[in-house]
Amino acid sequence: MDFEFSQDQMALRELARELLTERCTSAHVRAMMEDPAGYDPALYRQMGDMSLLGLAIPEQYGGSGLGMVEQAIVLEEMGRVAYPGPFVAGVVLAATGIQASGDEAAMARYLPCLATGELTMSFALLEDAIGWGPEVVAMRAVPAGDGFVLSGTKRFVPFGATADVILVVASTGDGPGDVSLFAVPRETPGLTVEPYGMFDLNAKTCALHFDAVRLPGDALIGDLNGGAAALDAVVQRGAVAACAEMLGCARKSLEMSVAYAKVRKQFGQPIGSFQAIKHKCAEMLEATENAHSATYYAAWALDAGAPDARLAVSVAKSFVNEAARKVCGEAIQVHGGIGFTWEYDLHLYFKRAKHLEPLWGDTAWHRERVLEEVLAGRVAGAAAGR
Amino acid sequence: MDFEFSQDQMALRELARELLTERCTSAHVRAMMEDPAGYDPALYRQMGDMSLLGLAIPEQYGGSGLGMVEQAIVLEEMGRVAYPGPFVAGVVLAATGIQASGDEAAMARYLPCLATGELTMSFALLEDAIGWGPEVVAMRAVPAGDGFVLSGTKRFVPFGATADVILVVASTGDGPGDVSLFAVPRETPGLTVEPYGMFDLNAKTCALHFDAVRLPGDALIGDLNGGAAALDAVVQRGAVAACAEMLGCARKSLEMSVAYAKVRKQFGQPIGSFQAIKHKCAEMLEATENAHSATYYAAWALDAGAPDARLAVSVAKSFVNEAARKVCGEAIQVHGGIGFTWEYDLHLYFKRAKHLEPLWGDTAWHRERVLEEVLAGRVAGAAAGR
Amino acid sequence: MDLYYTREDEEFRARVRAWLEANLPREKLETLEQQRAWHRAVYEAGFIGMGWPVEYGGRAARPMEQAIVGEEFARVNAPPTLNGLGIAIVGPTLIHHGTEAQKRRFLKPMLTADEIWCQLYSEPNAGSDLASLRTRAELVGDHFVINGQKVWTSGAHRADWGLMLARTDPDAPKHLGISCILVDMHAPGVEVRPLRQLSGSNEFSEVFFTDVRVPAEHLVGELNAGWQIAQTTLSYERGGNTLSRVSRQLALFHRLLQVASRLERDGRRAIDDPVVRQKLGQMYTEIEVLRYGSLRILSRLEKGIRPGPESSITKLYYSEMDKRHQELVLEILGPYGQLIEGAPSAYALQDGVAYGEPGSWAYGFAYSRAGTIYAGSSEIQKNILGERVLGLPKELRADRMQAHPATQAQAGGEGGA
Amino acid sequence: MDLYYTREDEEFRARVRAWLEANLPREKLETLEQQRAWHRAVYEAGFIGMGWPVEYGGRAARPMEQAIVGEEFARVNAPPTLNGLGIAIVGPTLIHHGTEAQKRRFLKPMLTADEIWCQLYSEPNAGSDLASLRTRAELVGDHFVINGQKVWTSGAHRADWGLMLARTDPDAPKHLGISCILVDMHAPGVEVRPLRQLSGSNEFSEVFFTDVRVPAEHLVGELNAGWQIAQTTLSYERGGNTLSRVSRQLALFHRLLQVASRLERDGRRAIDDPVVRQKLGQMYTEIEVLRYGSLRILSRLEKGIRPGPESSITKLYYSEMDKRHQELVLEILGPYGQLIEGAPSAYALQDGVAYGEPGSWAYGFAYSRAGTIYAGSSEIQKNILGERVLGLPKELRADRMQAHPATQAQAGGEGGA
Repeated sequence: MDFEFSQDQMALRELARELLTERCTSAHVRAMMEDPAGYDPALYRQMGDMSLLGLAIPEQYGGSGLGMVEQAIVLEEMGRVAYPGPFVAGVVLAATGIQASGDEAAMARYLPCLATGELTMSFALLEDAIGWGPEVVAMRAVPAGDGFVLSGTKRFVPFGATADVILVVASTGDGPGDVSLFAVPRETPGLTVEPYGMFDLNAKTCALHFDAVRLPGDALIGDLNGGAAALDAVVQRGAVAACAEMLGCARKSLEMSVAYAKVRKQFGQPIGSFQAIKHKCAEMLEATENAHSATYYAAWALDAGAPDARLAVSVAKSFVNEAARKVCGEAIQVHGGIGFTWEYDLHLYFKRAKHLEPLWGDTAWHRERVLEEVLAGRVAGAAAGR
Repeated sequence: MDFEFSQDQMALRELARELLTERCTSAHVRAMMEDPAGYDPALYRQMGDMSLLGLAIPEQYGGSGLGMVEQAIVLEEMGRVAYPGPFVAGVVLAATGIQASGDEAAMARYLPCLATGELTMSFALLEDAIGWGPEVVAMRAVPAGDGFVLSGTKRFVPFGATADVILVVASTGDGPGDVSLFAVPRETPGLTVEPYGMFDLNAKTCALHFDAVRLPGDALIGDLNGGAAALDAVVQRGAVAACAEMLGCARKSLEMSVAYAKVRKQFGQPIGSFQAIKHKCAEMLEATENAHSATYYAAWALDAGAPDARLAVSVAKSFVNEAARKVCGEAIQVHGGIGFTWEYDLHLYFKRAKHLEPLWGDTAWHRERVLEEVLAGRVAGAAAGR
Repeated sequence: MDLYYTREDEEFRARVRAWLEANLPREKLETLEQQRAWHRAVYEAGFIGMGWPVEYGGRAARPMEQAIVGEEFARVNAPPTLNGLGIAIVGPTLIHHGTEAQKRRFLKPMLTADEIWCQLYSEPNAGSDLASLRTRAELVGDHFVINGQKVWTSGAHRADWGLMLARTDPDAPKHLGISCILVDMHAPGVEVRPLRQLSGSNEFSEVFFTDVRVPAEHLVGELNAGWQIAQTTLSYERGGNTLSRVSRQLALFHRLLQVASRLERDGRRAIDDPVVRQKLGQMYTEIEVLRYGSLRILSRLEKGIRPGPESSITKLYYSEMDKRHQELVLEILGPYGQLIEGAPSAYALQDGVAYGEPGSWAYGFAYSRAGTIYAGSSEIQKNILGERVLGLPKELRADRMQAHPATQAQAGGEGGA
Repeated sequence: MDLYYTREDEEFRARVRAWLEANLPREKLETLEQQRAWHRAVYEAGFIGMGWPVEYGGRAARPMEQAIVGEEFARVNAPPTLNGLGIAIVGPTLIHHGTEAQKRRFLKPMLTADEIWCQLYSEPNAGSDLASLRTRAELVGDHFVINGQKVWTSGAHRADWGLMLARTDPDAPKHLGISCILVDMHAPGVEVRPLRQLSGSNEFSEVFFTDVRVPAEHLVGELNAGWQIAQTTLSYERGGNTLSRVSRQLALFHRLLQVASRLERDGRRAIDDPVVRQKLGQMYTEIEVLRYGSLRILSRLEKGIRPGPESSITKLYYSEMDKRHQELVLEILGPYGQLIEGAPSAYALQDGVAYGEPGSWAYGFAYSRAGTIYAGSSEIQKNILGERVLGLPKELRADRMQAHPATQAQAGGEGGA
């Protein structure tokens, strides 16, 4: 039993923190809000050079063969600076989809370039309806010749306007779970991008309109009608990635609040000496530390294939959603007026955490799943063995 | 528009407070915990003599012809002292059932003695299932000769062990709403009482076991299969009565907390000077005042037959449930250890409020009804006229 | 108790509705001139400064009439009129504390919005602790010379005049030595810099004063007696008209209902999801309780009972409720609630009328975060309730220990962080 | 990171389970003699005082082994052993601060529960502010003479000995002048009066001391140095074994699931109601987070890192969670959750094993209200976290201002209300 990071993991955290502190300053983040692409490709490639992109990609495909814990460590650092970029879209969502599809040709084709950063990818699931299973997929991939034709609209595609290739979930059968994955180059004729403006201006998403988009046969990733399991894997890892980023947002917000409460004076004394502020900060600390435990337990459980991995993911997402909301929100309250200004960085973390809250399952969705896992007996071994 | 009590209403409050302060002391309340009947019949009769029992009973049946507002005023005072007795069971629940049944013979027979206090009554709805509509009624009243035969068990009958007559809801038809009311003297053969011990030891309830209990034809109150509307009226008034009593519990708990926080010293100063305590008390005040507005608006709306009366009742019950829980619970926290002792009176109010929380609709039940009323457009006239 | 509106009230409401139907602009008011025209029309209909005495251009209207106007204007999402702060706060301050000359000079153009006002109170180091403000106003001959900085000034960029609190005796203890002064925002040395909020918009400004000269007759009340005046104006700010808030929350709620009836979540319409229904039921419940509480305050106002510090309950409840509700909105709408550009119209916040400022769900969400901070943070409101309403002892505070004993009582509820 | 139990841990767990299967009493332990027999069996199996050094009768067991024992005993709702406070708190205190003679005299019978201990700390006017205690211990010749009153003493009615904090120098500032003394509870002048709680039961007592004579050699540590010792023992109390709490909460939760599968509400089984399911999902989530946090603490303990003030997070989280969960239990069970007599067995709290203390849902509910008060209230825990972990400045406090400067640092996190 060891809940602490290993030496390697701590070195990884240090590496990520140094890079992001230097390259992903508040000024950079703010500049990227206005940037249509929304991220710095050079920085992204540098992450590839530093092996940050390929952490969870198997060694035979050019990655480090590590896992979700390592990705979470880097993502927590990204949350701390509200990093804008297609990291999650590519090396968490798309890479997981490809790996989980079991399609070795696709792995060989996409994973190595994802690991270097030469290739950016995204993942397109949502349409009109909100949900995280195949039941939300209305878009049909109609067989046509050797290939398929896709029509319809995908929404909230992360960094979809710049991704080289988008992994699209489309319906290919009659059952509600009969979905398949397709790798669609963004430049494919018939595919148009409608950029969205999100509350978190650094969270670039878009709608992708498919107007009878023709795909070759090898666009299919994995088996026909076999996409549901891959989608499920994407949701699990997407949720934990969101937890890690929200955790970073929370930790940074807590640190800024404590620092401010020590120096800001009202009524002749530091505001941190008032119980109203002190106790708020204590609750923020409690929430943040518990969010840490939940996030890394879930990340470890996924990596270890633990029997309670799904449970742990739903525990983490529903818990961290609320913890990060509380911490990032209360940070504004602790700061008062200045916390509400554009110039101050707090809102970057507040908005990022809020952006991630509904994604890959909101609190209610995951609470329901927690209960389902418990009723199915898929819980941790020892403690609940009755 | 006048949200203040009238002179008469204030006099009524004064009257009730004086009586209860004198006769319903903490010692009395504690003595009644051990008492199998659980209340003082002499005090109850005195309420009859002072016209407190007949407040909402029409004048032609010996009452004052006032309404829910006046009953709420008295019940708030009862909540302040955790009054133990069959007031709600008789003059709110049973009396409402009889009046709402439209059965004039029954009114003439029961209401005058309810008003004087000569007669005590109760109301029996719940069986195994929890709920507040006719769908929870499994007990069938089987026609037999001129009368009926009842079998089964009613649960949580308030002061059912001592009530002279119990108004019982039983199924008499095939539809789920086909229920009827029956007036059953407690001494009827085949009816046995199993007393319950409740968390609030002053809230005497029991199970009533009906073993082929034979009732004469005139035990039927109102029309055959016409009981659903009367039941609904009982739930509405029962809910507001509970609000008023919970409000009294909250107000008393708040007052005791503020008084204690002014004198109790820790670290050389009154604990009320610490923000942790001061802000808690402020939130308790906020909750209590809002609970007051919600309770009396609902009481008025019922009396006035306002279009939003049902909405107002559900608003009040769901809101006051939470407000009273918060205030009575935080009062213990403000007091610390002493608030947790048996000798101190706080737990009387805490337990009474908790007892009332699930009755006549818990928070979730009434929130659902709030939405149903809104979707049906049964809202207050002016403000929502779009 | 009688919670029906009187017949008189109902007739008045009908008149307001009829007027709105006839006069509500059908287009968005883009320019200041259009806004002034709308303001003047509302004023001439008798719906602005209604509570002011007749001799100063008001209508001496009953509180209930004022509330009905607020409620009805919010109900149809009418464009805001101008000079809200001036008319709600500065005007009453002048009426109570101003000289006859000041009243004659300033009140009428304030009401007609020919002159627009702002309030120059907060400073970077004087937020909740307003009494620690540092902006100096030095009496030199027959002029004050003002130097300093104000912040969180609402509408400063278009204001003609400002009501300022400034330190006129730097040697007096903190709450003494402050005066209340009327400042020409066009005077040399006044510089307004817009302040951008986390929402991305800039409703507030910073204002810098460098050797700004203000004639001595623009002092309101006695020299160094500004703190008491400020307490009065703060209580105007905290009283106010809550029925219009109820209308605004209801408008948001009804739009949310519409969207929830269309939006599919987890295989069914959001409105059919019992968990979503609980949230909607809770929201409506809490809005109704705000409405009941507002009616209770109004009914006291109608009897001539002015709300005291207990009006902090309304501010505290409303602002915390709004924060909670905006969170619930975003929970129900998922990512659609966070779209500020590109939202499909079926799911966007639109108020059903073409002429308001539609904004986005996210904008309302962002703004709810300010509600528990400005005009006395929730912490300050709780101090007021704890100390002034419940009579709990004041906390030990550094500034109280060094201050002159006489100031202790005045520091009152402004405690806290 | 590696969150699997080691093979050694799993083997140890299997041994504990096997032992429990063979030895768990099948009947309720009614008498003290039966309880002593159970205690002795557990002790002899090596499951009591496991963390104590071997030379004092302990097993020098790893923290993980202790945690596993706690987890497994709670999992089967095993009857409590005796002398919990003595073994968890008094023993370690003596091991750290006691004389060799004290250790030889007291530790062994403590472990075997031949002598039962209580903790005499709180007083009517010294709860959160423990340092303001007034019980006097006056050194007269070779004896202390003790006068005063203690309160909230757990298990005092059956205790043979008590670990007391008493004032030995009334002239010293509040945190100084306190000593730690071992008191014979059978000595003349000791009177124990049971204190009834709002739950109706009486786990606690008041204890009165009138001219009680205690030999001077029963002083622990230096004279007037009791406060530091108390700080150590408080931190034993706050650290502690959270895995057994997890097991207890899980047992409650699983019984709730059973009842919710039978209980009908609003026309369906409670477990099929999406709103109830949300509550159940939330509860399990929060218990799991407690488990994760406990594993995190344990994994640090295994590395020899003793938890510092951050262990207040666990106390705060657990006690507030329990309060929340007990409310949720009562929400789900409606009136059935409030039955203390007459509950139909389908809906009652029964732990599925015959030998524990089943209690009622309502009893658990009542007790959850004490959890945020005793052993350092939630407010105190937040002060500790704010000041000692986050380093926020201390608040101004009356006792700090009058106190000797040297005591300031020691007052530490005990601030708050």
